[in-house]
Amino acid sequence: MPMETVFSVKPFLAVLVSLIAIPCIISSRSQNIRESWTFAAAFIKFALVLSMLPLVLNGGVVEYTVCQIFPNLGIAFRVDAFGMLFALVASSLWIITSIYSIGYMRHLDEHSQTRYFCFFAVALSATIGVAFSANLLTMYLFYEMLSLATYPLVTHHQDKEARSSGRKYLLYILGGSIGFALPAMLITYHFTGTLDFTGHGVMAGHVTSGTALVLTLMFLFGFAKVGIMPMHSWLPAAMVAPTPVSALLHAVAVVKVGAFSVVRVFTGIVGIDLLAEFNIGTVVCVIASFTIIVASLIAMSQDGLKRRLAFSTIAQLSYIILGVGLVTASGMTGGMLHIAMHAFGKITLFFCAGAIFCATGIKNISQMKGIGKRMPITMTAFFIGSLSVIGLPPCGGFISKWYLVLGTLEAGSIPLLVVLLTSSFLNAVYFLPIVYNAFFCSAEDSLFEPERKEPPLYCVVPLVITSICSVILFFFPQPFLNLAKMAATTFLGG
Amino acid sequence: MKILGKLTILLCGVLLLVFTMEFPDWGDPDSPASTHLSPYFIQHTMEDTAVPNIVTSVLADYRGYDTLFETTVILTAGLACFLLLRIERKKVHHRYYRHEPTGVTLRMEGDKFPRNSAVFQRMDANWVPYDFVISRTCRLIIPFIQIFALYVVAHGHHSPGGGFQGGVLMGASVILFAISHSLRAAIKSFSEKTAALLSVTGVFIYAGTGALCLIFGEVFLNYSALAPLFGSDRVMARSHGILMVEIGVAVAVTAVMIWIYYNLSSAGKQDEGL
Amino acid sequence: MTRHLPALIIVIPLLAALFTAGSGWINSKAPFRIAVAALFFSFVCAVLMLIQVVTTGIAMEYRMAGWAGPMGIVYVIDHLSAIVLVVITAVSTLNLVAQKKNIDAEFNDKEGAFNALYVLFTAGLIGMTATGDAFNLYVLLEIVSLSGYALIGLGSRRAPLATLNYLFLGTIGATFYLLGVGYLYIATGTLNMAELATIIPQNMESGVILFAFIICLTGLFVKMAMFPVHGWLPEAYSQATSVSTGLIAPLTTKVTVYIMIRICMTVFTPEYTFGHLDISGFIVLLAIVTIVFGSLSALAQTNVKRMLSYIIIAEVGYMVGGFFLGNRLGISGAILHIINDAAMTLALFLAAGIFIWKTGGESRSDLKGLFAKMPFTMAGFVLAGLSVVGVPPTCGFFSKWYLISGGIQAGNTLFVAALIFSSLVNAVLFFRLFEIAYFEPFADADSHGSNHGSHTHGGALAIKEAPLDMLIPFLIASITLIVLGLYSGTIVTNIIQFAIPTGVI
Amino acid sequence: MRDSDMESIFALVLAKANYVVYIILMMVGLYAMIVKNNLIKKIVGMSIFQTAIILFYVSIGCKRGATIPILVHHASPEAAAHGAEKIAAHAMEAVDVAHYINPLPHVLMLTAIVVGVATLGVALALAIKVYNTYGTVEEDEINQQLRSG
Repeated sequence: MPMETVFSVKPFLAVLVSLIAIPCIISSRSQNIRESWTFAAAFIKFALVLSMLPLVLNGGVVEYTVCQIFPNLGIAFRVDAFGMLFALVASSLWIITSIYSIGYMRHLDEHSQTRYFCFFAVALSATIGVAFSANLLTMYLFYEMLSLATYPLVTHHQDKEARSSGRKYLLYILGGSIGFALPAMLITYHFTGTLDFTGHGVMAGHVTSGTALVLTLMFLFGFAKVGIMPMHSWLPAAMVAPTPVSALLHAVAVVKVGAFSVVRVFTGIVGIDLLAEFNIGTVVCVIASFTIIVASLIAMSQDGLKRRLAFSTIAQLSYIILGVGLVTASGMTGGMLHIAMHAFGKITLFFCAGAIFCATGIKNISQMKGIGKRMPITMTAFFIGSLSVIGLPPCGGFISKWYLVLGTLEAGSIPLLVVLLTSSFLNAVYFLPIVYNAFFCSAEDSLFEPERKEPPLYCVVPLVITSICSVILFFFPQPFLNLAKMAATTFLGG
Repeated sequence: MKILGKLTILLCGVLLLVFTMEFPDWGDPDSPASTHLSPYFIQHTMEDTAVPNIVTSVLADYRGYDTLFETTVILTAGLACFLLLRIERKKVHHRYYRHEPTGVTLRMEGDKFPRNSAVFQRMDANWVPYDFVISRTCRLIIPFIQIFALYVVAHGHHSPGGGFQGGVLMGASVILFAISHSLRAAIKSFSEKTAALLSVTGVFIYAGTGALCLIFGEVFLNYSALAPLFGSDRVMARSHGILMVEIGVAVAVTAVMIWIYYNLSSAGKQDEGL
Repeated sequence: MTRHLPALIIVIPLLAALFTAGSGWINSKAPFRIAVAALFFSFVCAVLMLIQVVTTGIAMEYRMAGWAGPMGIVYVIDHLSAIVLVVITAVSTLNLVAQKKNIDAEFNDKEGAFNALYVLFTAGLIGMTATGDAFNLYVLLEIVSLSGYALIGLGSRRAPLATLNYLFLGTIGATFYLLGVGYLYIATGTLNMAELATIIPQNMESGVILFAFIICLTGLFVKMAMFPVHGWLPEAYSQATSVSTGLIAPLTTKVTVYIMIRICMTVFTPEYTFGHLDISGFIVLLAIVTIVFGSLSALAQTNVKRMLSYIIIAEVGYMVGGFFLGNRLGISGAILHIINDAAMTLALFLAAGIFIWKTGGESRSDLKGLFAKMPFTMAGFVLAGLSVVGVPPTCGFFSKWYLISGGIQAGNTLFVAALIFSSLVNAVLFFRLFEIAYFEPFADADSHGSNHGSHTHGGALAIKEAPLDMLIPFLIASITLIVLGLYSGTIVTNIIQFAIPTGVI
Repeated sequence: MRDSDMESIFALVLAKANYVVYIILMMVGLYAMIVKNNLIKKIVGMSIFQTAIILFYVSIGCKRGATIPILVHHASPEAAAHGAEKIAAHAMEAVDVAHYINPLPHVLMLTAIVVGVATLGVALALAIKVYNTYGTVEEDEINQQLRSG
């Protein structure tokens, strides 16, 4: 299909729409008006992203340059298959999370909700900005904007614990990005003269194998949001945030931005053939698999439900990195597809965690015996979500795992296959007991009133929608699958 | 810390000494400084500005812009001392008087105070005995100092002198009066307000002539533009321009010297000086 | 009319200063208005000159008193001086307008003298930037220093002593510069910068010119508070009133760096500074020490203004180090950083002024709960903080980008490491402040009980924003940080690019 | 050989006497400013330091056998009456440059003296303020008071 590029301001509008909504959110008098503004912004953003989908699906690219700052480098947007995949996931889930956060915030009567919704909107526009960025500079700009916009969200409760976890959050993310990502970006710009995400990478021929490896690792650890092992401990600490924040940001937006930027850099800057030639890919795979195994093991030992989900997110993210590191077509497709599949699965789990906390105030898994009887809908959604994350057939997660396994076979590396399978098994080990306790164990201590007490409607509806989505994605994965396949072919120099 | 200071000074001194070896000898006529720019001034000053004293012509005309900002430096110093030291004088409710014949000193409270008479004489807190000889001789000398100061200003064209030197002499005469008599007497005759306003007008005269040249269409500070004003040819206009500027400088320097003395000697209270 | 712009930009403020000083004795309303009008006029002149220089591409030359070249004093407005002039006039006008309330509070009866000194300070800076004569630069340097001493001297109880130390070091610096000009005069016989630039390359070997370079540079390093001789800056800036620091902090060190660039590039041509002399390696090392020292000692401060002063010292290290890398990227980074750093420092000190005006205290702990109390001011302060840290889209990031890529191109990894280290330390510094302002409740007498953390229900603390006439200029200053950032590309391509002589690779 | 060395060094020093003197003066001034801890002594050191530079500049300007830079014109009484054209005519005779020392350093030093006076004034003003607040001008006593808070 011809690679025709369309120049339109849509990507820039998609980024700006939630920023424009902020003054209205601040100035709205009543809560309902404020919520309606958030919804309007969410719908417009989703519509804008959808409007570009058909063009991208048949191979087109939408470009828009805001301003030229350095020679042949400026703030510019370029919507291609991979960017569209991630933007679609982020904007669609924002609508659902807005519903959820209204229910959650009002139910718990959280303070300064206006500030919450404003920074939520800024975070989303930064996420879409990263998805649509055409070069590493724009992506770095929106990456930093995202880390700063999420800081007030993570530390929403403004108490001692929030303060220390906020400090850790910034230490890893801001420290990583200024300490590693910024110099790496500048060194690349020095060697190659351009930072645009071309299909096959800019580093080829400009850089020796040693510097390429060092730069790749600096990027991998620089974008600390991807949570690779040494730079991961901000994620469990960030669980102190209210659950909608953990749901959208730490299951979908923030961590996926990290994964997205690392994949973007690997494919767009370092280039797949360079990854293969200097076998940097294998080094990346080793690091990723180490993270997968260790994170899954730690997740098993965690009693707090949200902390366990956090460690499982760290493990799942490394799947994406593993997928790219395999440098094979289906491995790449699997990795990129996993962004979408894991998003829907994990957000359901976080919604359920939030719902349980809303309804009963329980945070730890040990207290969740027999909760299934009292909150059947939430726990069934939890079951479906965990199936998707584990990667079992009726849910979407299975497809991305399937491609990942195919990728390892294509790459012919058996140890990575073993890693994938053991980690899936480990996922099952730390998810299924929760489901088992919830449904089949009886609630022995009578402190729970036996009568059915579902969380507020606003919380239940979103988690039902997302669990249904993850099942639908199993049967009709088309939009995301095609996007992932197209992206993989372009990146592999197709 | 002190040894470090001494060390740096020693090092600095030795370094400077080593480098003097490459300097031209003292006073040799063909050193770059004497062969490059100065010959032009020496040869052309008569035909350009009709002022025999080359220093005054270079000072006020060739590098007149420098001197404008030099006078502004003086004004800045005056303003700085005023800003730093001047304290609003609180209403003082007591005065000291000295009964002449008996030598008894009195401290009088309240608001009404006797007029200064032959018997009772007003005095400062740290009273300096009134010395007839000094005050009379100073009263005699001051007018001559002032006349000589005016001469120095006026004759800047033909003999060493000019605005700064004349201004300082004039200022010194008033300061002499303040020291010999008392600061209050000096302030009564030459108040702080006049000193402040005069220093501003002095610099204004200088900058004004410069701006006038602008208005007459020439470049800033190009006095030959004032030829129609003085009714003379362009070269003589420059000479008159220099004189106007020198007067401005003299006024400014006089006023600022006095202003700074008032503030420094009385630490801003302007009541009892040295 | 535009022919006389270079003269008007400095004569009008000078005349205005005279009227201000005079009218101070008559009524106390006039001085402030005359001062603001004069500064705004010179800002307009500066912008017009910048436009003219950029469009025509040739430098504007203005012969004072009608004498050409070496005989008289010549004012040269080229790309570099035009943009710096715009920065100077913009910063001084904005600061004066923003600090109206502070001026009334602190200088109520001496407003005439204060405003006059304020305008003279700016006029001195304008003259220093535009002058083409080495000795004239010394005279203007003295005007700037003297009015600076007066503005700083009137601060807190310890201000006179701090200013006296500043005066001693400032005089040593200025006199060293004068000595350097004297050495140049001995070796070449002229004082005009353009002519010096033709004579110096002919006799590069002479020791006199080498020593003139060293002495001039030491003098300027003392004036811009480089590492070994920086002692005066934190003391002087933290004791002065917020009006004076709002004016002096963003401008003096930056204009002194500009003069260093002017002297190293136009007087001692780049072939001499970078080619003949191998001194730039040592100076970059000195800059690295300044950066590391500035950042680390800023960490140890509890007083906000002292912390900002140490950050200024670190920023001076950025500029000097960037310039002496010797390559085109480093020099354009240094020049861009002059502009950005002036804007950043102005925003920071305006914010500090507002905090002191509202909370009365200068230490970090006085920032408690300000996010709830003054959201807009804190938003501006966060923007300025991020710009110092170097986060896009603020301008600090882009000048750091040039400096770091210049360092990489010159292969000076130590300089790059110092810049990264300093950015991280700045991040810690500013987020420590944001934490205090965000987490701790507003410790105010009338707030009902100390609701420490957990669920402070509802916006109990009514928003008490800064007075509007302080807030608007401050917000303008912080928004310019982003605008400067986004337009740094255009600034570099059509202004800074021409400011660097073609000889530099 | 030893005394010829001495002669050459002595001759060298004599030829460059003015630079040696100004350096000594400058070092004295610098020493006083840095090492002395009485503020007034530091101020006096500062003015010595500035006067040294003035001496240096003025010594650059002088030429052997030249007089002060004021053009000596044998203004006969009737010549003064003619005014302008006489001046123009007079300029025609060539002015011998070697007769006059070069005026530029003198002009510059007039400015430097004025700057020195201004700085001195401001320094004294500050010293008075320091004395009024701390009651002493000895720097170590002031530091003691500051430390004791």
